Amino acid sequence: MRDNIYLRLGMPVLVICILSAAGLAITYGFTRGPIERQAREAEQESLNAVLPDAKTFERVTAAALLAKASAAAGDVTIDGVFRALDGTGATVGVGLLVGSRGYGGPIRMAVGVDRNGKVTSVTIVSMNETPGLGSKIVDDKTFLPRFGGLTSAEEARKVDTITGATKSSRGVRKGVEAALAALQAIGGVEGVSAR
Amino acid sequence: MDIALVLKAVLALSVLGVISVALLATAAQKFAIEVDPNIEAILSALPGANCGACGNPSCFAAAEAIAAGRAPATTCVAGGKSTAEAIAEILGESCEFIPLVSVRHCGGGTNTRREYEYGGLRSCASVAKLAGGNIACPSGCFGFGDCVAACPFDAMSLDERDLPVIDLAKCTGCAICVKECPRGGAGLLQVVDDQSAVAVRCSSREAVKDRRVVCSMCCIACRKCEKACPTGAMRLIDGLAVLDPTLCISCYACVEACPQDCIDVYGRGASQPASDLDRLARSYPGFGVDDAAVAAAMARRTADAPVGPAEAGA
Amino acid sequence: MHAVTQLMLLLVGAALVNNILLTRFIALCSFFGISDNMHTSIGMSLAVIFVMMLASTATWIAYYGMLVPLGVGEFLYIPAFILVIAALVQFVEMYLRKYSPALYRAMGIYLPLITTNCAVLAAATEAVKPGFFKMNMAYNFTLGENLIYTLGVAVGYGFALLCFTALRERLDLAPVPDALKGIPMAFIAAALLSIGYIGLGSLFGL
Amino acid sequence: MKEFMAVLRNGLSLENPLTVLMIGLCSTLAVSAKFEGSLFMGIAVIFVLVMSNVLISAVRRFTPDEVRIPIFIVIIAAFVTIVDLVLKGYFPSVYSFLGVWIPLIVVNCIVLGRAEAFAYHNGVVLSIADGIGMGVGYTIIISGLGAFRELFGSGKLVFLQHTLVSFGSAYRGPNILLLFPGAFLLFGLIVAGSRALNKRLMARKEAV
Repeated sequence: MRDNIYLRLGMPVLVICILSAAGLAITYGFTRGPIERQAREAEQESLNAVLPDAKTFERVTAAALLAKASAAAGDVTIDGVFRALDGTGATVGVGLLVGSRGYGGPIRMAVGVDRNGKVTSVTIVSMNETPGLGSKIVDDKTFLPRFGGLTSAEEARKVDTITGATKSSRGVRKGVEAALAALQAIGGVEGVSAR
Repeated sequence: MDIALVLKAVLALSVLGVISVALLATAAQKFAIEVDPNIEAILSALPGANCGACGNPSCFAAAEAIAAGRAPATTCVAGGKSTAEAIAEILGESCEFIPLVSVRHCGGGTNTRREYEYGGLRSCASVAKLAGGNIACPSGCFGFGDCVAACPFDAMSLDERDLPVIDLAKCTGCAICVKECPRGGAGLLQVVDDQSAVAVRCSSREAVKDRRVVCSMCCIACRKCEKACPTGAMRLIDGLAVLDPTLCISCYACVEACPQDCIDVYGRGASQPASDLDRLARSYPGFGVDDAAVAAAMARRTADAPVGPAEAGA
Repeated sequence: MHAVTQLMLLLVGAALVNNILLTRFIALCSFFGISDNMHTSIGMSLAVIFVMMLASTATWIAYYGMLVPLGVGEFLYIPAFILVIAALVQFVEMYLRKYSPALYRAMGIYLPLITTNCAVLAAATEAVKPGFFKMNMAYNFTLGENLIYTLGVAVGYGFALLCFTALRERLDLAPVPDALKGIPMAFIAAALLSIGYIGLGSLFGL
Repeated sequence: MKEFMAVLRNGLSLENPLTVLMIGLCSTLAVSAKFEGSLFMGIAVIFVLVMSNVLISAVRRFTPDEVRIPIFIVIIAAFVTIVDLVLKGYFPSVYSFLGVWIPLIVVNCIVLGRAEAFAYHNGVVLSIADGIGMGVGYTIIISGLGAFRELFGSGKLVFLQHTLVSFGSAYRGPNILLLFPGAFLLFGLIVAGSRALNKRLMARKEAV
C-alpha cells in the first residue's frame, strides 16, 4: 500500500516532467542560436550607432578592469566595455553598454567615447518607459545629442532633463554619468586600449 | 541537438517532480488526521452558510463543537428543526428543538412622522446616528433595509412602504437581522417561537398619547384584542399588545378586533391546518382554555376563509 | 551605498514604490475577488506573506542549487518554480491542518487560492531574473536579499489589499449610478488608489 | 462539428473570459499599454491555451486526481517556456515589453481554469475549440484595449516598428490612458458600459 501511493502518483508526474524537460531542452537548442545572435546584433548595432568610425568591437574581458568599472558605476550596471577598432586595428574609442534605472524598468544604453575622451553619442538599446511620456528620451530628438562632447561625469550631471519624462531622462543621465565615471576609473581610453 | 543538455534538463525537472510528489504523498500519509467522522457528517447536515448566528465562526467550527459535545445538537438556529434532528440522529441522541422566526414589530413605514428630511447614505445604521434618526417613533423602522442586506438566507425584502417583509419559507430565526437593526434593541425586530399566527406591528414603549401623535398605525392599548382572544394569548403589557405564541391558536380574532390594523396574520402557525391548531390549543389545558370560545373561533375561521399562508408575510 | 540602506531601499521599493497590486497589476484576480470583506482580506494577506516567504526561499534554492549548476536555468525555471510552489503550498496546507489547527482555520482556506496567485510566481521569477522589480539590479540576489525583497512584495500586497478593502466596504454604501455599482466602481476606486501609489514613486527618487 | 462551433462561440461571447467571467485581468490591464505587446500576448495565450488543452485532454485518462494540478501546471509551464524562448529569439522588443508577464501566463486564471473546467472533462477536438474560443475572446479584448490606449494616449499606433496610424506630432493625448490608473479606469468604464447595454437589451427583450 505504501509503495503503491508513491508509484501511482509519482509515475505520471515523473513521465510528464521528463517529457516536458526534454521538449524544452530541444526547443532551447533551436532557439539558442537566434537568442544569442539577437543579443550580439543588438550589441553591435548600438555600438556602431555610437561609434560610426569603428569597424569592429572587441569585448574587454580583464576581470580586474571590469570590477573597477562596476565599482565606480555604483547603482548603474556595466554590461560591457568594448574597444572600438578601425580597419587597421587601431583603437578609435571605447564603447560602453550600461543599464540604468528608469521609470518602467531598466534602460539599457550604449555610450561611445572617442580617443580624446569625448562622448561621441548615446543611444538607447532597450527601455520600457511609458509610451508618450518616458519614451520621450527616444522620441525627443534633442535629448540624446545633449550628451555629445561631454568629457566627465561632472559635466554629464549638468545636462537638462525632459519635462514630463523627468525620471526616465534622469535615468539616462545617470547612465552616462556612470559610464564616464567607470571609464575614468579604469584609466580612460588609454587604459582600455592597453591590452 | 545537445544530448547532454537534454539529459541535464530531464534530470533537473525529474528530481524536482519526484521530490514534490514524494513530499506530498508522505504528507498525505503522515499528516492524515483522524477526523472524528461525526464532524464530517454533522458538517454536511449543517446549512453551510457560515452565518455565525450560533456564535461559532463557521459551520465547520460549529460541527467540531457539536461533535465534541461542547454544543448541543440544536446549536444551529439557522438550520431549524430538520437540521437539529439530522444532527441528533448522527449523534444518536434525541433533541427538542424550538424553531424560531423573526418578526417585525412595526407597521409605520410611510405613516410615521419624520423629525427631519434625511438625504444621506441609504443605510439604517447611518440615519440612526444622525440625531437618533429621522423616524419620530423610537422603535419605528427606518426602511433602508440594513436587515435585508444582512440576511444570509435572502429571506427579507422591502415592501412598497419600505418595511422589511420576512419570507417565512426562508427565515431561519438566526437573529442576524435583529443584531443588524439599529432599533433591534428597541424591539423593532424580534425572534420568537414560530408557532404564532399573528404579529403585533408595534413595539412602542412610549406613552399611548405620544405614540398616536407620531404614527397612525400604532397600538393604542384599547384592549380589544385582549378581549377578543379566546385563549388569553394576547395580553396588554405596559400599554402594548403582546402575543404569547405558545397560546395562540390562529383564530385571528385579534386581527379582526384591532381598530388600528396593527395586528397582522404572520407566522408559521398561520399555515397549520385547523385540526392541528385544535390539538395545539388543547395541549395547554393548564391555561384555562375556554373550549366553547375556541370552537366558536375555529368555526368563524373556517367560515371566513382567512388569509392564507401565501399572503401571510405581506 | 551602505548595505543596510540598500536592504531598506529594497524593502520599501518592493512594498510601496513597485507595489505589486497597484503599480504592477499582478495578482488582480484575487484582489478584486476577495476585497469586499475585511475579514477575508486579513486572512489572505497573512497567508500570502507566509507562503511567499517560503516559496521564494524554496525556488531560490532550487534555482541556484540545481538549475544553474546544471546550466538549465534559462529555460527550465518556469516549470521548476511552479512545480515547487504548488507542491509547497499543498504541503503547508496539510501540515497546518495537522499541527496548527488554529492557524489553519485562520488562513487555510486561502492556501489553494495562492497556488495560482500570480504574485508568488512573479516574486520568485523576479528574484532570479532582472525585470520590473529588480529594476536595473542585474546582479543576483543573495538568499538574504531575496527574503527581504519577498517580504517587501508580500507586505506591499497585504497593505494595498487592506486599503482597498476598506475603500470597497464604504463604497458599498455610497450612492453610485446603477451601471457603476459593484465591479466597475471598484475599478475606478482602484484607479484612484493607484494614482496615489504612483506618487510614492518620488518618495526615494527611485 | 456543430458542437465544435458552439464551444468556439461560447468563448467568444457568452463566457468571454474577460468581460463576463472577469478572469485573467492582471495581464490584460498590464500589457494593454501597447498594441503590439497586447497582440503578441493574445497570440501567446491562444497558443498556450490550445496546446495545453490538447495535451491535458489527451492524458486525462492517465492522470490521478490527487496530482492533477502539478501535472497540469508542468504541461502549461512547458508551453509557456516555448513561447518565452521563441519571443526571446525572434521578437526581442516584444519580449522585453512583456517581461514577467510571459512566465505569468502559467498562473493566468484563464489557462489553468480552462484546463480544470474544460479540458480535463472533454475530448481533444472540443478542447481545441475551447482553447481557440477562449484565447481569441481574450485576444480581441486585450488588443482592442491596447490599440485604444496607445492610439489615444500617444497619438500613434506602432506595430513592429511600422507606424500604422498617426495623429501627427502635435497631438497631446490624455497621458493617464498610458499609465496604470488609466487601465483601471478604462476597464471599469468598459464593464459599466457593457452592463448598461446588457440591461437595456434585457429590458427590450422583456418588452417584446
